[in-house]
Amino acid sequence: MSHLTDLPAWAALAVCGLLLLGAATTLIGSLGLLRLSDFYERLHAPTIATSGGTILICLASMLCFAVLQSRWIFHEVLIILFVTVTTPVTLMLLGQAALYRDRFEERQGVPRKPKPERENSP
Amino acid sequence: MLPVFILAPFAGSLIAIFFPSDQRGATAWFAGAIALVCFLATAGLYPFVASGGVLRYELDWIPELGLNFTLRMDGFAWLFSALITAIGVLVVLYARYYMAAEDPVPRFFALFLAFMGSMLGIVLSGNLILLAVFWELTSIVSFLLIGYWHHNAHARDGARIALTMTAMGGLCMLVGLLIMGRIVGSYDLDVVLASGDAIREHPLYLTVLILLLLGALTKSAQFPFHFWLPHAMAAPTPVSAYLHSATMVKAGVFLLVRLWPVMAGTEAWFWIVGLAGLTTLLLGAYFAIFQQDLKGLLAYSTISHLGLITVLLSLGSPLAAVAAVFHIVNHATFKASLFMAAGIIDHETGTRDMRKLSGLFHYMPITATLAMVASAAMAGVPLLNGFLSKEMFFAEAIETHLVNALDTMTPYVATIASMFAVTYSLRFIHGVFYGPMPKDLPKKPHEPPRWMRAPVDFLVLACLVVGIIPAQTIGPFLHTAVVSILGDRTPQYSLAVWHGWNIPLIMSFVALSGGVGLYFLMRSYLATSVEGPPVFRLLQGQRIFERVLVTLSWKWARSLEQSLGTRRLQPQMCFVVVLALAAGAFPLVIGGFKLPPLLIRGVDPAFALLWVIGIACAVGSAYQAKFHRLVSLVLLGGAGLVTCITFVWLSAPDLAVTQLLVEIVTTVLILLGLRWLPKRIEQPEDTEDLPFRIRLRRLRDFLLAILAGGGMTLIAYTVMTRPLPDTIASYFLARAYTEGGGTNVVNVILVDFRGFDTLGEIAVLSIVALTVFALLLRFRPQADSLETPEQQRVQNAFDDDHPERATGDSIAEYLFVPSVIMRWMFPVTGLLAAYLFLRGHDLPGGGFAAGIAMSIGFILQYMSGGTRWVEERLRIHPLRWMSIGLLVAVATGAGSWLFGYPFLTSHAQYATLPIIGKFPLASAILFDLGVFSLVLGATVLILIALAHQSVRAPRAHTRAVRAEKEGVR
Amino acid sequence: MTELAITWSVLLSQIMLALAMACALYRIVRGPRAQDRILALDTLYINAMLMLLSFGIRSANTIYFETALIIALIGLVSSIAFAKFLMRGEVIE
Amino acid sequence: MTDWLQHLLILPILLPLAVGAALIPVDERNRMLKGLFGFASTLAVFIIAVILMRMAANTGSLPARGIYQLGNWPAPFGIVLVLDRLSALMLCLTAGLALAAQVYSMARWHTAGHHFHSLFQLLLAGLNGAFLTGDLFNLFVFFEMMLAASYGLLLHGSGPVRVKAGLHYIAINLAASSLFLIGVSLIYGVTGTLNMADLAAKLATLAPENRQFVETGAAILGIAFLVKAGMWPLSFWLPPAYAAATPPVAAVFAILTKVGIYVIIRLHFLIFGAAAGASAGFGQGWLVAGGMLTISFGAIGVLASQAMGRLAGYSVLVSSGTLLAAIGLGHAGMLAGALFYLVSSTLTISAFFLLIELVERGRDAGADVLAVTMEAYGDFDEDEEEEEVGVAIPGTMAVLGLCFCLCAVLLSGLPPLSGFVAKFAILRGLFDMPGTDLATAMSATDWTYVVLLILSGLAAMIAMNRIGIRTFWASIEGTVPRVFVIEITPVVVLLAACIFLSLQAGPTMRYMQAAADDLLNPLFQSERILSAPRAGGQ
Amino acid sequence: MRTWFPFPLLSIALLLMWLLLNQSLAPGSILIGLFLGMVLGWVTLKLHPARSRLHRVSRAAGFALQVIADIIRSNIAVASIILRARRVPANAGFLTVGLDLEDENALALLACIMTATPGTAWLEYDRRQKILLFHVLDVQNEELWRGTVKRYEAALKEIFQ
Amino acid sequence: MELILSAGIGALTASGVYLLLRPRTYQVIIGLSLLSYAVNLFIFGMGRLRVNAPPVLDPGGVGDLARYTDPVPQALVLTAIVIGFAMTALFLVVLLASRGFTGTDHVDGREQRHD
Repeated sequence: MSHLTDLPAWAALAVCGLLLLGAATTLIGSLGLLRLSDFYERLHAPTIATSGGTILICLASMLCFAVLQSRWIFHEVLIILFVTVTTPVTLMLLGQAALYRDRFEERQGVPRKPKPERENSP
Repeated sequence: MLPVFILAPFAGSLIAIFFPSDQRGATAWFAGAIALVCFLATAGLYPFVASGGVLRYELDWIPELGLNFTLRMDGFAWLFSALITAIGVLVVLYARYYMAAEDPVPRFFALFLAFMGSMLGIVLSGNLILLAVFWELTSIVSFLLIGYWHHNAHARDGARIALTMTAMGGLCMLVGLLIMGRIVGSYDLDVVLASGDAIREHPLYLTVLILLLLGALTKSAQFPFHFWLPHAMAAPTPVSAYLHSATMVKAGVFLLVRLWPVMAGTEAWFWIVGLAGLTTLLLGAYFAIFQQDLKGLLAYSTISHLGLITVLLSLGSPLAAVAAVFHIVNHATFKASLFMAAGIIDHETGTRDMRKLSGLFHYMPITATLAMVASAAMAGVPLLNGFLSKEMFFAEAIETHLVNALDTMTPYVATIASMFAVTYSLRFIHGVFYGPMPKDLPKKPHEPPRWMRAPVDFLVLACLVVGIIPAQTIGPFLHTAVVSILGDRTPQYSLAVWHGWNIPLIMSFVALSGGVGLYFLMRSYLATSVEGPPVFRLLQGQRIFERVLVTLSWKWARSLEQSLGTRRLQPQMCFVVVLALAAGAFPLVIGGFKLPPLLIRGVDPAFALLWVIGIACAVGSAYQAKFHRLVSLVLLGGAGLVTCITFVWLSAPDLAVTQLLVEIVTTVLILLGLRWLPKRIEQPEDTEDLPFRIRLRRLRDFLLAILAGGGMTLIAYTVMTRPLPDTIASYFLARAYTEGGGTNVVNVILVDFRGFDTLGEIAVLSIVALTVFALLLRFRPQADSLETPEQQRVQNAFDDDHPERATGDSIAEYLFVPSVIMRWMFPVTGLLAAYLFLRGHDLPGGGFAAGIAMSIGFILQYMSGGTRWVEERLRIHPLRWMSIGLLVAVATGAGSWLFGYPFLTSHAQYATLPIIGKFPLASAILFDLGVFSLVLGATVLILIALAHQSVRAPRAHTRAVRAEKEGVR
Repeated sequence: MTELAITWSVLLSQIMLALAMACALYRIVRGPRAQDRILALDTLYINAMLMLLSFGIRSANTIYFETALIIALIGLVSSIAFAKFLMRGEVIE
Repeated sequence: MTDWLQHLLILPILLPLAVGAALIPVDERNRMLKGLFGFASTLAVFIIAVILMRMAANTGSLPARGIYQLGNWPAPFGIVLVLDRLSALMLCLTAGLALAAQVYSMARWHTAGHHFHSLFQLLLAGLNGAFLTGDLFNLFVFFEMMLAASYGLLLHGSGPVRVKAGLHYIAINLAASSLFLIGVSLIYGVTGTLNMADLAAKLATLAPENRQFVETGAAILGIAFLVKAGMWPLSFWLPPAYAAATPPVAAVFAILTKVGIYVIIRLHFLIFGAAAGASAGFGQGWLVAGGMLTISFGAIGVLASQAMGRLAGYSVLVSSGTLLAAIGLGHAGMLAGALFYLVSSTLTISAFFLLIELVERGRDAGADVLAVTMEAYGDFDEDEEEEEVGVAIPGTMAVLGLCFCLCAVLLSGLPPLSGFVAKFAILRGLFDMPGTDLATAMSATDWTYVVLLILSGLAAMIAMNRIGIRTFWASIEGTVPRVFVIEITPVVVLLAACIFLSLQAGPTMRYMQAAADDLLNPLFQSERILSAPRAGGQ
Repeated sequence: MRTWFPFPLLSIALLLMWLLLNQSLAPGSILIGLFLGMVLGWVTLKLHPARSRLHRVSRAAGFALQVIADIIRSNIAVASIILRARRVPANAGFLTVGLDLEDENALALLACIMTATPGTAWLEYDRRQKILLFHVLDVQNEELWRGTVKRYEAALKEIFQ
Repeated sequence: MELILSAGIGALTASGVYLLLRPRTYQVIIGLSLLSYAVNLFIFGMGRLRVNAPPVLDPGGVGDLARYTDPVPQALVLTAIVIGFAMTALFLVVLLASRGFTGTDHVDGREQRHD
């Protein structure tokens, strides 16, 4: 079984960099959940994690294993792909749910349903 | 020869059941024939017995436990069986006419024969336990006989009390006999009779004595257990004549006589038996005077006579024993005839109330005469058999056996009692047969049919003959019986009518004259008085007994059951937890458990942080579970996630995968269910207004929870910090690849080493799926959760009030993009499932994970498109998948039989195909395929069955409403 | 030298990820809207996946990869179900 | 070439499993067909069980084919099935009950819900597995299988009463199952083995600080089993659940509690037998106390219950208590009697459960019909028109009455039937203790046990008497219950079995004695298990 | 060919995925991949999702790069916003933009891209009026955002129709 | 490691047990799930904790406990997880049915005065 310390220095540094960067991005993204004030704003926060964080860490892992096993490792790509494809589903549904709620409760600052003007409270 | 006595009656009773109920005569003849056969057989055995021989018959039943079917007939047993069979014949003849046409006669005779059989069993059994067996049999059968007219409430009560008393006594007696058998070392009667000293010296003698007496005294209605007998008089008269005069009540004294040689003669015996006997003698006679019911009078007189016998036995002198046996016979004869006479009177006049009856001599002179003779015998008038045994009794009473108060009291009590006896006998005769003509009798009385009276004739004749020439008639039989009991202790005695002027004779005269006087004093009072003696009327044994019984067995039992038991879940759970804690702590506490050192080494901050989160999730979801169900579910997911990461961290990828998948499915499942739970107003309660009780209970639960958690922590930590013992795992690790043909040891264990577990596990899954399915077919949601959720209503309403929108547009829009993506996720999920499945044997994954993943793919489609949408396109047969999966798994396992290996023996090798190259070919993979198919089927079935409710419930609701409407109409 | 760097950076990044999870947890607990909680759950899953990846790097072992993959592909199903529940009042109609 | 008989041992598990699986997709409309298949398989299992029992009875304490190494892995590592007299006996008993219940159910009860026969077969498989397995964790799996099936069958027919009772039943048993897991894993954690025989062998040579954890694990396991066995105060769920279940199901449930008892007997004498060194006879006191409390509570309940169903449920408790205490007292002589009692009481109670519904049908006809054809709606639901409830055979009442009397006599342990023989055997075993002087040989506990035994019998008698009079005598001659022949036959057969037991008490007791002896020196058997050769000679 | 592979694109994608998962180009895995692609294709056919054909696949690569660049940029932007969210409250807002993209899959892809790029969140799309409502984290000038969306849409149109 | 994990197990158990003792069916089911997590971890822990020693052999390899963690508890946990899942599903449906029949989500099918 191979070990991390078998990595050559450059690779090691690169991996560490990517990893740290990715983790930091993710952390920031999750911080967004804390710091942003409104749900619609928070809706953006996780996307950082899903895009930036995921990509960076996957890169790190790819690089790491590629060097370790001295062959091209791609399957982290799948993770990136899946995450990018699946996250929107949840976010969209949540956004729409929130939107529906707000319209139902007629909160301010929420756009009415487009077009049919006369109704505004579903 | 002997088994005939038992077999014939029982076989007879079995046959008798099947007689058509209108065949009164035939049944009677049949029963009579059986009884007669038995009697003749008994008679035939006399010569042998008379010559001092003891007949034995032994058949193995449970030789290991020393319980054999041993029959044994000596003189005493012979005497008794003669009595039983002879009177049996007479009673059958009598009953033939007594029973009404509409009574279900076959049942009567069947029970009658059965009783005769068990009674014979008692007297013949040569094994203590066998005796107990037949003893209880008589109780049971007599219960059925007494309750023969069960539409009558008195019969029911009488039967119940009789059974309860006698059976209770019987059980006690059983224990007594067991101990006795242990003392002696055998249950065989001969052995027991041989070792009297051992028993009398034994420290447990008193226990045995009391237990046995409980049996005997209850059976033969001795004070204070006497009261069941009068109530048993609700039985048909033949039954009374047989059971309550001649046989069953005699069983008790029979036992006393049987064990007399080994038990009698001690201080305790004298006191207990004597006291009971004397009280019974006196009270029985006294009560008898005040009865208004003919049979009641007879019943009490029976009680008092049995008391007399008991007293005789208590004295412990051989001569007394002789008297006892003699009186047993005499009493049987005259009392049976009296019962029959009473029955005749009842039968012909329609009443048994002595206040109504009078002057019957005019109508039925013969019967009257017979009754008079019999009751004279009962009263102990000279030249009748009753007189002889009573003389012997008096003679024994004045003897001093032990110097104490009781012994000195005996003669006086005896005299008074027999004075009472004279009184009630006189009353029986005078009150019923003489005096003014009876008025308002239910029937016009007249002589009974010829053959109905015949038994009475016979018995009364017997009384006379025995009374006049005892030595020539009863003498020899009595002698054989006495010898068989007393052996060489047999005393000299003479059965003569005239012993010259002696104290007993004087006592008799006193008793006679006193009795007559007493009767004429009380006559006017008795003619009108109510049932029962003046003072004691108030305290009636049966009432007290009933009340006690009801209190004990009903009131207290119910309240106890309420207090000791509970029907609520929480206390039960509480008990489980508490007991588990106790059980877990107990060995550690007594074993002196010492805490292992806390070692912080190798604590990974990230891991620690992870578990901080995990713990927060767990506690949070516990805290929120009541009012924020959704949140608690989310937090549960969080906890599961942390668990999953932990598995990965501690090198269990398989577990992580499975845990994750299962958790996802569980979440979806609970969400599906959440829709059917009642809406809970989300208000975190303030703890001020809670009653103290509730707060206390919560505190208790909280403490319990803390204890449980702490205990788990302690045990887990201690064990985990100890070195791993040499486990079976090393074997698996060594052979997983070489023999199991897979590198993923966990999976090899699952499908090969311990494949049987997996088989059972998937069976469980399928069972649960079936249950869920079957239960949901009957699912009836509450009205409040029936209508569609308000989101949908609002959204659909929105569609409806917009002309340009069709219903369901909103949802279509909402789900437009997501459903596209979800649809594309389906094949990908399938691919993932295939991937997990194929690599399972070598790398984390396997059939189970694959199955769940695939089912998630299906569920995704359901979520995106809705039930109808999916099922228009895909026909899913989860039931088939399950069935096939299970069958495949079993078949794979059974395949190894062909090669002569046990079930589930796997075969693994790497086959090589031209293009594809090397790939694993283990039979375990086939097994895994079965797992896959089953898991897929089961999971999909469960989820879909639940999802279908949303479609079905409203429809069902409307249907139900319609049905109700029609019901109203 | 590199070894030290690696160990520490991996550890650091894992701690950061754990903190990220903590943030998500906070949001789950605090709400205020149900949507917030679900969103946070989603984030929690993503963070967990990244945590697994980082762990894979740390232990230089590709065997943990599938777990991450599964989270990436169908870990979100539960949050989808939640979202659907919030929006339509039931998961499957 | 291959000795097919060697696979006989596993058939009692596999056959019902396969049949149950095969029956799943069959449409509910042809239930009768399903029923027939189920009946066939049950019958086959019964025959096999009888053969196995003869094998066990004839050949030594452990018959030649009595060990089955699944997957051909040797004993401590793989899972083994072990056949000895006791397990063979339990197999026979189970199959017998199942046969009766199956026939009974085919009259009408299997129409009350879906997949009755599949669940029934799977329950059978689970039971047999639990009886046969020699592996601790495998035991758990089969326990769960059995329990899951029992949940399904208890809820069969649905309806508020059953569901409410089922909720409690399931909740309690789920908690118990997690206890089971904790116990097993703890034992594994310190001994490193799951095989019972191996465990027994290892325990003797275990360091004390580890042994106390084995004991902890065993104790926790014990609680799990005692919940199943229905020891007070873990037994409150039992009477309602059993009373609520449909008659055939309840009849089979009579054996479920006995499974708990069986396992306790097994483990108690195997692990904490005489050879267990310091921890020999661990937990006996608890068993005795619990058992006696259970007897008392059961007897009280028997007295206090108006409905026959509850009465039967409580008498289940009484029998459990009697057995538990008998095990706990642990006199060698009593064990055989206890086993006899186990068989007899199980047969009786299940017969009684079957009888109850027939009897009560006469009193309130229609109530049960309602229970059967609880109006059910659903996509997959076919029309269930409610059929004639049996036919009024002349003398039905008489037959029912006779059966009831027999049940009463058996339950209250009155002579001459097997109930009495069993109690007599137990008492005799108790009294025949070594020690010349009985007075000193028997402790106060023993005497208490005797008293309780007698009193419980008395309570049963009084209660049965009361209810019987109310049902058969006091009731106005109303509608004679309409009963199918195939409904009354099982009852009669079961009771006949009891009578047979009483008549053949001698040979039976011999068998029980032998079984008890097996239990009392288990290590011999353990060696046989651990040293059994693999098939194919490798 | 159609009968065997109702969705060639899908099947190819699945094959690629399979190879990626197994990290091998061994003929065995290729065969299995093809087989799986075929079978899953059939099953998916039963759900009959909307098909769509690709023209000008060449443009895809460029588009992808462009998207990635945007993603990185917006990542940084949003990160900075979050970090100074305390001091400068983000001025978020809803925007609407008309789309005339027909193809469902293309729309789905667009949605994915927009959601994947932090700062923009696809909210709802009214199919009748073809109006997309989306939310952005900071609206310094709305037109820029609309422009971006339009740009994506154009590219997708080119690829899909 | 051991310390943290056992603490976690304890916490899970405590919350689970507390919920088991609550009157609402939903609480009970959540409690059962939590408890099953705890139990699974406990079983798993009985095989002792090893970081990065998954029981996956190198092809052709013959493993030993020195290099690989104990696989048996993992197998047991897998079985336990499956059964736990099944039971959760069953219990869920039963509680739904009970709620449907009795109208309340109280475990006893009827509201106590104050719980």
